[in-house]
Amino acid sequence: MSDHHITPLRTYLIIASCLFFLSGVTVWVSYIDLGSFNIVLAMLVATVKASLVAFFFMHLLWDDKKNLVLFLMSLMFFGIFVVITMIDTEFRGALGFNPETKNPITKRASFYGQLPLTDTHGYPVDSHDDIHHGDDDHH
Amino acid sequence: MIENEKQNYLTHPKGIMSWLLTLDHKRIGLMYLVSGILFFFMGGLLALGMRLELAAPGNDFISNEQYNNIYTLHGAIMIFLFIIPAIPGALGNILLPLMVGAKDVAFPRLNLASFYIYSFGALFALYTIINGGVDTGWTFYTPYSTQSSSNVVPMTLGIFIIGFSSILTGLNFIATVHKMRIPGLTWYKLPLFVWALYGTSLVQITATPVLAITMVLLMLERFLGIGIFDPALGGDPVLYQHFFWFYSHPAVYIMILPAFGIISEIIPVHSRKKIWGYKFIAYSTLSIAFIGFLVWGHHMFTSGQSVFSQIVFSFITYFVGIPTGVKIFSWILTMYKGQVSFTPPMIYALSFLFLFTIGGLTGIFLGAVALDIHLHDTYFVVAHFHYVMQGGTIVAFLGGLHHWWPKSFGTMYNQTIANICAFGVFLGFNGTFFPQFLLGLRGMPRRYATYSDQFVELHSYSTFWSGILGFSIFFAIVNLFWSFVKKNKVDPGSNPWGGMSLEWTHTSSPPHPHNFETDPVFEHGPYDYDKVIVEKTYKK
Amino acid sequence: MFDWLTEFFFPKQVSTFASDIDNLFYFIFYSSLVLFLIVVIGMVYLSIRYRARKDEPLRLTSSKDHSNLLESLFFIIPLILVSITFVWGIRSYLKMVIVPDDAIEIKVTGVSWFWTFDYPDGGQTLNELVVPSNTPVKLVLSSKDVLHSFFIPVMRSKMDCLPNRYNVMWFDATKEGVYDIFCTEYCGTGHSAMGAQVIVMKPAQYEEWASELGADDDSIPLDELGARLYTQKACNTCHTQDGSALVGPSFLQTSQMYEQERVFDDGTSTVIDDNYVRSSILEPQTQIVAGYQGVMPTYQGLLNDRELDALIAYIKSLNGDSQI
Amino acid sequence: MSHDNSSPSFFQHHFHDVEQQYETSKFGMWAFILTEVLTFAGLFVAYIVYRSWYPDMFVGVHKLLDVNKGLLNTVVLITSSLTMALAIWAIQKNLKKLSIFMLTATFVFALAFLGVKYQEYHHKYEVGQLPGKYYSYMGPEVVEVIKDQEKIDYYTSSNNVYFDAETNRLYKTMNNPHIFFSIYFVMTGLHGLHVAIGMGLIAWLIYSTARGNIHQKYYTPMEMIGIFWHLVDLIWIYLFPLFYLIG
Ligand code: HEA
Ligand code: HEA
Ligand code: HEC
Ligand code: CUA
Ligand SMILES: [Cu+2]
Repeated sequence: MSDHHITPLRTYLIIASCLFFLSGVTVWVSYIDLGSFNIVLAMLVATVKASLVAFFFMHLLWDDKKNLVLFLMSLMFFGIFVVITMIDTEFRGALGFNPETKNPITKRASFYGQLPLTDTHGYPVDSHDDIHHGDDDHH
Repeated sequence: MIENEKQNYLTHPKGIMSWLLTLDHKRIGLMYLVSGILFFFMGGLLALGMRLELAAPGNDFISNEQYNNIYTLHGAIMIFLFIIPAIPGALGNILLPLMVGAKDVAFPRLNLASFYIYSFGALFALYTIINGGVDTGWTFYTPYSTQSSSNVVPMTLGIFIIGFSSILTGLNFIATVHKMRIPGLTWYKLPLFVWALYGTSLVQITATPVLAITMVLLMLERFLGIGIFDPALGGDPVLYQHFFWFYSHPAVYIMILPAFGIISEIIPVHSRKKIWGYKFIAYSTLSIAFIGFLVWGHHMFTSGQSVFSQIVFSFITYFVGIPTGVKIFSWILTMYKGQVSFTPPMIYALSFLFLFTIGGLTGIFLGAVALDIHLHDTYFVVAHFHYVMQGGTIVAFLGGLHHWWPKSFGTMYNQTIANICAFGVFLGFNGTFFPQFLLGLRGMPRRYATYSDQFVELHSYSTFWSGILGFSIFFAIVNLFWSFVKKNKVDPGSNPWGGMSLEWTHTSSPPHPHNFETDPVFEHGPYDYDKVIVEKTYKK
Repeated sequence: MFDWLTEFFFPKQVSTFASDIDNLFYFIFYSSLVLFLIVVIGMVYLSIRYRARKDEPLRLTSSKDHSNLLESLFFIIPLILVSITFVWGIRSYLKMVIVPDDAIEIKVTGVSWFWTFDYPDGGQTLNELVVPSNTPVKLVLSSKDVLHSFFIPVMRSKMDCLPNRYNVMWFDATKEGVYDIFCTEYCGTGHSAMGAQVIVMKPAQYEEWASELGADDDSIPLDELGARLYTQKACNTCHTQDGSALVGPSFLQTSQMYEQERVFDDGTSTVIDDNYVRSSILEPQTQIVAGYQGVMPTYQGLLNDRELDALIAYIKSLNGDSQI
Repeated sequence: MSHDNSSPSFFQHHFHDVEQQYETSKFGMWAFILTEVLTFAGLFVAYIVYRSWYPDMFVGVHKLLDVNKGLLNTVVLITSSLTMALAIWAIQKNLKKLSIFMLTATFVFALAFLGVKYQEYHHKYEVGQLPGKYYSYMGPEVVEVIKDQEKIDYYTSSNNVYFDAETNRLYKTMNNPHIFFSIYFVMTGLHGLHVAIGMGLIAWLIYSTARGNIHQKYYTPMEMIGIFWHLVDLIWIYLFPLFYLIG
């Protein structure tokens, strides 16, 4: 098996440093508010990282291309699954068809009504009032 | 003759352990065949029980609960224990390496493991039966399946486990087709059964993992109430249906593609004619496998999914019909200027063409969303899927067994009885399931233990014929195995139908433990009936 | 020309879009029939025409294995047929989903194993959907427990009822009459008994009916009213009057066991009396009779006091010799 | 097809030659990777669908996860991926000792990963941030007490609030934070299971390499397990931002 491609040590080290660097970048970027662009960026960086792992650590770059095809196929079927499912989940009650079908009747699962309004240390939730917490879906 | 003394895989090596630990694909295939047929009989008996109950309205024979358990077990056994694992597992295992000229599949140990995983999963299914059954329908729709007090967990666990066996078989076959072909046997020289198994395996490895994760989520829903599928906990039952059908629609092509492959072998061999449109058939296999992944939502036309997806799914559904049609027409044209003999395999193949065309075309009715809203979950659907599964897959499977029986086991069955049984299956089948189309159109819902009087006539008609169907299938299979008892051995070199692929021309019947005594050399394509005459050799 | 066929294949056409759907069916049916005949005739003809004669020697056969003309026909003809089917199917489908603005709205709720209907002006019926003819009716469907599916064959329409979500269907009935409703999504033991009826009335008659809805009829004696409620409120899907156990214990047994101990699945027990029966109907989950499952839905809000009394009286009356 | 007796001990006789055996194993491994990706695909679909249904809840609840621990685990896993790759490199160069060392390092990093994961899980268990109906955390991050009358009027018109008659206060909770934790636990749990399986395989590799069953001429198992291990890393690369970072 000595005729197999042997990746030089340097390559591995460079790729690993890139991965560390990019991990830092995503964390850093996540603290900047870019709106919905945050997730796009995070996924972009993750995809770059994933490609580095696949091509270099997993040797796809030098392997038989059939293996690459198998890997890309898995991503394609994943894509099909997501996209076609979302054609339903995103468009219920949309396009002017029966808007009452869009949302669940009650959004909150019923068991929340039975939960005590205390945090796990037994303090009533009110006592945390002074702590700042982010506002979400109103205005 | 000394030839009779030749080693074959059935007798060599000997001893029970040599079977239990065998890595030989042919022995594993035989074990799949036997267990598959046992499950088929079990499912079939349950079906007859169901038909008996439905012969007349009212609860005269079994109670509602029993009926619900029976139809669920019937569906689950037939699908998850018989046609998905056992048909590729049996015929595929026995024939694939022979057809590509390999000594075994790529990963023999994995192959044995896959059989044991299947058996292990089947134990859970048997446990379910002994422990009182399960009553959710084979689709396990939430939230009923998260609430039902029947054995949902053992059954889904069994299905989860069997899923792995199916994945491993698929993986093995793909690697075998890609890497184990002998030199000269290029893609376009492969027998079409190999193409069909290749397409099947692709679907198996891509779709089955999603079934596995769906079953895991369903079990977690029961244990932890994770709230992904259960509306009481904020989940969405329609999402479950997406998950389930993302597997289960492609799974219907796991069931039918091997059958297509079998027909593509039987028709040219028994018509002694080059197959019509080789490349079209080969590529339509792949395109069916692919398009099959895009249409799952046609099972959900009344579920309340978005109007947009209704339209998309309806649109794509029709396109499965086109490559399938290409195959059907090509098979028929194959007989043109051939030399057709009406042997048992050929009779099964012709009745496949008849029945599957009905089944497939009624699939197009169901794909039309406006019409499916009326037909969904009625007996029209039941009739449709029995026409494709029983009339398509099972009939082709029986044909395949008759075709390769002398090859695989070195014995010949009584051909007259085989022909009579083949006619019995054809008539019994139509008699049982054709009335169900009418029942469905007139509004008879499925999964009903009792029904109103307006449907009596058609139901009792259907029950009557199902008995004939059952007898015919039973005797067709008994007739095959009887050849062992009768020791009706064929000559080791025999090639009774004059087949041209490697399994007929280069190895003995039954094959040598290592498949080929000498390394096979590729000489002619599997369908070159216009170039070479291969004698029909059948002695004794 | 299709008249006799309609009777043969389908139940009556009662909604405005029913004939549309039936025609779509006939279109697919006849095109499929042609394709099917091509397949079968081709197959029979070729296999007989080219059969191997007795004792005919094996020979090399023709190498013909393609024909550009035929192959393109394999694609083009089905493509044309499915395109027509698609356009037709979607047009009919849109008719089925676009609800006219002036439709009256009725809420349908599936409960294991009966249906309740809430009308726009208040009032509720059980297992009996009453609608005016020639008026669009919009149904807003949901379920209390598991999936059900609301199927009216004569309207050619069907829709699943999901817990915690609304689905919508509509129809415009063209003929007065009484027609079947089925549940077509498997929902447990009583699935096949989860039937109901749709009663289509002339609009004027409907108005009259709707205005009387909810008004009590005090004239009927209690046990008679109870006997009527027994079927109206779907008790009969689970309880018999003849002593045989269905999903729940037979009312005959309950009646015979009055003043006796009833044992529950948690080991406790109670004497059967009017209070017990009343709470069994309103809070069935609190005490579950040993040997049965707690699947009875609560009737809280579905029965008024007089109706409750009526049911109790009726159950008691089943035991013919209760005077002892 | 040669039947000569000189064929090496690892050679399986149904193959033509060693090269075919190697290529076949690798191809089989990639087919297996495909099934792995599709197994996780189901969970990613659940994630995506619920995230798009409850965007605010996801954004709000993800703050309950500890970014530092997540980042630490990311670093640990990337390092282990590197050491795994180096182990293969070393065996290719016939540096057996180095290879065993690298494998051991991989094993230790994997253990560290699970250690950190255990801490995270344990903390969530303590505070009740559990999946499904076992969820019981009602801390200030998910519950807001509203006293401002104007806001009370505004919120009573929506349905993710409820009124506690005893304290006469209106509470607003995020919609179904338990679903976030269900998905979180199932995905990281399945991933953790893969790490654990990987550790078992790596332990076996260490043993076989030390025994000399895996060597410069035959390291297929090491390469296959390496691919598996990198996949584990690859999935974490997505899990980390999806759960810990998105804001
Ligand atoms: C072997 C299994 C198998 C196969 C091969 C098929 C094949 C097809 N099926 Fe079927 N189906 C099932 C098994 C199968 N099905 C099962 C088990 C169910 C029910 C599950 C449950 O709910 O329990 C089901 C249910 C089902 C439904 C849902 C019905 C409902 O619940 O409301 C639909 C809807 O579109 C459908 C469509 C199709 C179509 C379009 C094809 C196509 O692939 C058919 C293609 C074939 C042809 C079209 C015939 C040959 C072609 C020609 C002669 C050429 C001319 C063609 C045209 C003009 C188009 N099937
Ligand atoms: C491969 C798949 C397969 C096969 C082969 C069959 C075969 C048969 N099926 Fe099945 N069926 C399903 C898959 C299959 N079915 C599925 C998936 C469902 C849906 C379940 C659900 O809704 O969840 C279903 C549902 C289903 C129903 C609808 C139930 C309902 O909705 O209420 C009915 C009703 O008639 C039925 C009947 C039959 C009959 C009579 C046969 C016959 O063809 C069987 C013939 C075979 C034998 C009889 C066995 C061999 C004979 C013997 C062992 C000897 C003993 C017998 C005699 C001597 C007479 N099936
Ligand atoms: C879905 C099925 C179902 C329906 C519909 C149903 N029941 Fe029941 N009922 C049950 C079951 C199951 C039990 C036994 C378990 C229990 O006690 O909850 C039961 C128990 C009872 C009991 C106690 C009987 C005893 O002997 O202890 C009474 C009384 C009763 N039901 C009355 C009614 C009435 C009145 C109606 C209709 C208005 C009705 N039920 C509708 C299923 C049903
Ligand atoms: Cu309700 Cu079936
Ligand atoms: Cu389908």
